[in-house]
Amino acid sequence: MSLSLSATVTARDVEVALDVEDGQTVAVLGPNGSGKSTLLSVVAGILRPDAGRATLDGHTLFDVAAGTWLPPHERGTALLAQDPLLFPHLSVLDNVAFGPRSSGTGRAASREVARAWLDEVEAGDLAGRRPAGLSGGQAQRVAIARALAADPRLLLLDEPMAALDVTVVPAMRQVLRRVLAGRSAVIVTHDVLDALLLADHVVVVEAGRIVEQGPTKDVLARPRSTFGAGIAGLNLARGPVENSAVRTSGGLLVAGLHGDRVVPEGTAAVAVFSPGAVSVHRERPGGSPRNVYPAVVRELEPRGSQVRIRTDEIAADVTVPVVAELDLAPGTEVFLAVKASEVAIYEA
Amino acid sequence: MSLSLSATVTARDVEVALDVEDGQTVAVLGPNGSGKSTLLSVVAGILRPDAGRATLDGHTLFDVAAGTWLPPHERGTALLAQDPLLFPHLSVLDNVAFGPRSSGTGRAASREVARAWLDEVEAGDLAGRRPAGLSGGQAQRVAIARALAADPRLLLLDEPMAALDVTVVPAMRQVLRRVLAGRSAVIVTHDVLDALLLADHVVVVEAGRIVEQGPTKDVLARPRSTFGAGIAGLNLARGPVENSAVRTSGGLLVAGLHGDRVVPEGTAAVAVFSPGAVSVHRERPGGSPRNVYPAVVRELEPRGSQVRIRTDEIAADVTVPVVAELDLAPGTEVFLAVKASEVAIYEA
Amino acid sequence: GSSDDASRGADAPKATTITVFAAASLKGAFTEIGAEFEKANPGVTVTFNFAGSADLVSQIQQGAPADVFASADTKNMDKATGDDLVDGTPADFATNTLEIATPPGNPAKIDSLDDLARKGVKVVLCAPEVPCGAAAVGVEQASGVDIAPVSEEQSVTDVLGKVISGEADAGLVYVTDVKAAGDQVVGVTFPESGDVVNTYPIASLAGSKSPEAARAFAEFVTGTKGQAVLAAAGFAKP
Amino acid sequence: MASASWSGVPRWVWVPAGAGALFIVLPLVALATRVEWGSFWSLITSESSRQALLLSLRTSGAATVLCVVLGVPMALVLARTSFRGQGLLRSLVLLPLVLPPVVGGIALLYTFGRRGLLGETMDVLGLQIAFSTTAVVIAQTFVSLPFLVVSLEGTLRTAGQRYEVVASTLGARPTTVLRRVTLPLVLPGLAAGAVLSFARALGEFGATITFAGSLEGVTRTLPLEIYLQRETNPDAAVALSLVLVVVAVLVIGLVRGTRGSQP
Amino acid sequence: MASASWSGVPRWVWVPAGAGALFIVLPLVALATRVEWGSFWSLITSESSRQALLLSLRTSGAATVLCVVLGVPMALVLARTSFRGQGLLRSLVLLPLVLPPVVGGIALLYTFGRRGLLGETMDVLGLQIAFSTTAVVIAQTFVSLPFLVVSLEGTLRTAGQRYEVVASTLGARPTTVLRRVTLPLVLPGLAAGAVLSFARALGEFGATITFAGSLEGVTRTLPLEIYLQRETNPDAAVALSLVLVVVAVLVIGLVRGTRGSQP
Ligand SMILES: Nc1ncnc2c1ncn2[C@@H]1O[C@H](COP(=O)(O)OP(=O)(O)OP(=O)(O)O)[C@@H](O)[C@H]1O
Ligand SMILES: Nc1ncnc2c1ncn2[C@@H]1O[C@H](COP(=O)(O)OP(=O)(O)OP(=O)(O)O)[C@@H](O)[C@H]1O
Ligand code: MOO
Ligand SMILES: [Mg+2]
Ligand SMILES: [Mg+2]
Repeated sequence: MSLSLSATVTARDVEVALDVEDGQTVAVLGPNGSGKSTLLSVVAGILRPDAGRATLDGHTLFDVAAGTWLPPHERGTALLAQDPLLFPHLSVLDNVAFGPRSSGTGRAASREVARAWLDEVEAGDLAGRRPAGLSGGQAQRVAIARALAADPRLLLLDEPMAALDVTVVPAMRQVLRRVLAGRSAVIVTHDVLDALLLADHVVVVEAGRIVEQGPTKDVLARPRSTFGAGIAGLNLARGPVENSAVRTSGGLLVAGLHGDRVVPEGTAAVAVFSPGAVSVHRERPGGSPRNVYPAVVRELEPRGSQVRIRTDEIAADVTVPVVAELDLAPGTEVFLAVKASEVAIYEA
Repeated sequence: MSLSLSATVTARDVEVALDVEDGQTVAVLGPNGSGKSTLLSVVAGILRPDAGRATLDGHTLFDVAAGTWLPPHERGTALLAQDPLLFPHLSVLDNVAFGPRSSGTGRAASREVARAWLDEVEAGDLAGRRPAGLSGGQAQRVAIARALAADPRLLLLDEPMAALDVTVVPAMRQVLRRVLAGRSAVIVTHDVLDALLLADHVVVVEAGRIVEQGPTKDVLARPRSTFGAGIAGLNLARGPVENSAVRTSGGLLVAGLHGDRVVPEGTAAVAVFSPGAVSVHRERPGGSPRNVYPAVVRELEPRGSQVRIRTDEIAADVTVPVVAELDLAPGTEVFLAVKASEVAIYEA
Repeated sequence: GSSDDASRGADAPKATTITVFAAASLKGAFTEIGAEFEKANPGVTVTFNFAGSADLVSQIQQGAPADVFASADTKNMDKATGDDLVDGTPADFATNTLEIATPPGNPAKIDSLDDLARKGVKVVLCAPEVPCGAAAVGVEQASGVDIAPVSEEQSVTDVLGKVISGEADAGLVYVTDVKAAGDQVVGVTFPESGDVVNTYPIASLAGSKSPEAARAFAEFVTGTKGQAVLAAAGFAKP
Repeated sequence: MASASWSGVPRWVWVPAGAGALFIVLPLVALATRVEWGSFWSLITSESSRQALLLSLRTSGAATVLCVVLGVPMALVLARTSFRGQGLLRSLVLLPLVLPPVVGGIALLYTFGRRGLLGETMDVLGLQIAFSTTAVVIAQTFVSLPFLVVSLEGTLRTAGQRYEVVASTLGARPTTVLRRVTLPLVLPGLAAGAVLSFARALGEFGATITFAGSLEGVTRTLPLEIYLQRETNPDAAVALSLVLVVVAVLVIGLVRGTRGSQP
Repeated sequence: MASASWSGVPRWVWVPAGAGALFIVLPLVALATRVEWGSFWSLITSESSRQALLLSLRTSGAATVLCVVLGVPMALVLARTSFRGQGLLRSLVLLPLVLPPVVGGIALLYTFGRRGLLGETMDVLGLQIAFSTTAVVIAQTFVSLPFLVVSLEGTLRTAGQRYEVVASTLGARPTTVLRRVTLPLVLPGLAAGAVLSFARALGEFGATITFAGSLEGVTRTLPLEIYLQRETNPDAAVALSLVLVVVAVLVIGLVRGTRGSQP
């Protein structure tokens, strides 16, 4: 079931075109307010775009020029958002049976279907419970089952794990990985790991426009835009090649390994390396690293067990004890070192 | 102005004792629901404990046994929470002047004080604005100024930066670093970096009880409890010393560097190392690392640019492209390697 | 109610229900007359709508299903005849005069109409716009006593309510109201009351679905049985 | 952050609050003291009292049903759509709440009466509404409808549309959404509104006497009976008033109970 | 996730909603059609009409002030504290909302009347309330107070105590918190409640006539004047009714306007 969409929502400055092939899961990444939810709302039929058209599996969902507009319940697109929004007055089983019943299936048959989907998301034992008694993770599982039980031609997931406790996210990701396999779906996420584990394709939206798209591994491993690199959490230096290294506009010379194809001197290239590969020192380090840069700490940003040290051009991730030991604070002067073997250089 | 507190809140299963010395900032760390906010509420006088007493600077705040109970407005403890809660009907200046005015200072003098504090938090230019027009970061700055303008003997901060956009947190942390210097304060935080940069002492609360406390650097650099290590984001292996290495109950032998004092054979010790120092391989690595362990990936957990790979005993942090390249997913069999030079061993 | 009529009509051709719109002051007497009339005319049921006469006229004008109209004054009956709502000519069936009502024990020691003009006596009257108020104005004019009421109530019921509760020291109501209120009030008669006599006319109505029964009721009221009940309630003959 | 141990209400506030409570409660106590308890039972079970009470319960019940039938769609339209003039319409719909009932009764007479706006049309159709039990129901519905609309509109707005959106993307057509999601979700609010409407209908007097008249067993509801009894049998009036008070307290308590069970 | 383009209201809902709206609006239209526009101005400016209107405005204003003075503390106590019997008290406070006003008037008579519960005490103090303008204000306050208490209690609960807690930790004593934080925060709700109370007081009829009587310039408010004029001058009654309707619409529009400006 393939989706083809082009839509403009003027009031929100969103203008996107997107194709989802049959059985493909597309991850939509992008910063807050970039238009990800807007995109899903347009496809689901709860927001009317100002221009554009969409077809799902050959059926027209809407065509603004032609004045066609299918209401949400006739689209075959189930939408699952951050909040599971289980109907509080129905049991878990009846929540899941809601889709089949709405499409005219009888009570008993609908419950049959519901039970099967609950088992599929490993929530079969919750069937008789009331939504109020479920944990966040349980509720979201049931919501997934409910969306799937409606037998949608296209599944739309808007940050389905954003509201969950970190401890239940991995298990939920497993469930999604299983149910999304071979299914047409669009998943909006802030989380690069979701893209990595769940999606075949990645679309990056920024300020209402699609700025990068392609197969997941390509976009994340070899980002070509600064933004793509940001999503993958990588440092990216851009500039012409000079002595096999990349000379940035800031004047730094970044040495690294060229891939299969050596980038010729003078050609525009990008040097990509992980902040984790950057070590931080109070005095200029001796020894092997060829890339050593003096810098001033601008910001410290906690990232789980790590602290990201931001300087004007390069970010470094160090552990908390290191911050304490080096007594790092904004304004501290430091030296950053990266082994050339940790830097990948390829044509921009 | 020193605080001495002991309090029991039976209904929430919280039982804590805490001392804050004059001019000292104490960070309270702990998981959700461990009782951190409860502790602050008791000190501020908005929650009545079932037992205990507290004195601030020699004045009794409450003494359950003696039946003493000062209402919040007579305690001299200003409370600042996650939500800035600026009074929406007052201008920024009048918000900040609220404390002085409430204590009987005249209108003009109060505004004078307010203006000074707004300047102190670098928000002097916001004086005439309405709270509704402020960004989250601006509002929280004003809230800090308002709390300080009330001239509290003790400042209570309950996750003051939890609701802020990550981009404004560093600047806010700078402001707090400045205003908390030399001031008696208790700051609740989920964020180890706050503890590191703002607090002299750290108190770790778990399930309503204080499980570890001490000078910040000690607790974070050399955690003695598994929980302390967790907060600092470190791997911790515990067991007797065997051939200079630590033998865990799981059977692993973890080699590492001993500190100033070599821990004798057979003595209980802990081996501490960062997940960032653990490398992940699909095949057994050759070469230097002495510590190589076969393991099965249990969970992947995104941490900013990193992904934390959890196995049964050891966690490793790797970058996103590495996850993609190694095609890691729960269930994948891997080898984990840690250089002995990255492991610190000391007595438990 | 109409389905009842239908079913009753099916098995007993004579069964009818008539609705009598009667001035509120007639409530006691007419309830009793209604019962007597039903006894005398098996198969006929009488129901009543008691309210102020002016309300009743406007309700009849708006198509209320009334068979008989008994007004507390001729003015309101004239409105009904003027609109051709009446079947035939109205017949006067009773008169009523005013009496002073005081709370039990007569705390303000009211003996005569003059006492009502005394300073400090709280008197309530009906407003001149309603029949009992018009009568009160007539009495004042005839006697030359100038009463300054503390309230000009909207109906006799409201006047009586203030007197019964002891709120007012005295009120001017109809003789029949004093009687109906029993020991809740003490009546004080005064000679000047004879100067203003309120006449009660009754008529069957043009819109009646049971004109014969309606006429029969009107005649019953003017007949001996009806007059006896009215007299017992304090009404005088026209 | 609210906690049981901090109410924050200055102590002096209890004084005017107590005065206010007394101001409302004392009259009810005064009413109760006037009841002739010896004859209470016989007074409230006399034929006319019984008829009036039964009529009141029947008509109030019917009015409540009518309020639900008309009011639920009105609340939906007010809460869920927007159109020009919606604000004015909302003001108009609230009007019976503050209009003197007698004026409401006059207006109804001018609409449904024989000479009213719709009177002739209805006459032709053989419908005679004024002065029938139907008229009582209409008068009661007129004054009670705003209670239901206002309280339900609030509940609908508070509940929001999120569940409805989800239901529609699961394939439910609007009517199914209304029946299986919207209405069950706002049921407590709807029940509260219906009960308030019922209570208001039970107490309705002015519009009824003006529009429907006062025919025993047909249009003479309990408040009209009380008004009528006041003259000849004040004891009965007081006793019946007390019955009304008790019914109203029970009914309001029911609303509060329903609301209280919702967080 | 609500969006302008999805209302989710089934189309057929507009039919009963429209019927409901017509049901309320038509009587008002009918009323307007009966107005003798030629003499409208002279009718509503006659001496007795003017006196009645002025008296109504004055007494309703006073009643509103009284409602605020008593109702704000009551709402605070109901919203911010909890004690045994609070539920019952809340039901009782709501009672005048659904009580037939005539019964309310009787109850007031039994309380403040000369022979009432408090009557003798007040007689001794030289207070004579019956038949005075004060009695009108009391009757109006009695029926209007619940409107203010209910709407303000809701606003207070919605607003929550978070700002109050903050203010108290900044050193503000409870009275300061009330004056500088609580009241300013709930001002729109308070205004709405006050305006509703005013409107209800303006329309009050039954309790006034029963408790205060009806004397031009002293106790005969506009609704009483309308009722009286009906007997002799129906045109004037209709014209005055329309004036009341217009005032009520304006007043309700005002509430909605105030509420609308709050998100
Ligand atoms: N209901 C709405 N009405 C008007 N504008 C809106 C509405 N919802 C979102 N917007 C605006 O539309 C733009 C796109 O918002 P959208 O919610 O699609 O972003 P998003 O990518 O989903 O963000 P997030 O990651 O925060 O969920 C933003 O500028 C936002 O402010
Ligand atoms: N208002 C309340 N009433 C009853 N129990 C409460 C209340 N607030 C918190 N608790 C309970 O008290 C315990 C401690 O909660 P507290 O809010 O102090 O934790 P916390 O450490 O501040 O958590 P968090 O990091 O989520 O803010 C928890 O079990 C919680 O469920
Ligand atoms: O017709 Mo009446 O009974 O004087 O109002
Ligand atoms: Mg979004
Ligand atoms: Mg907390």
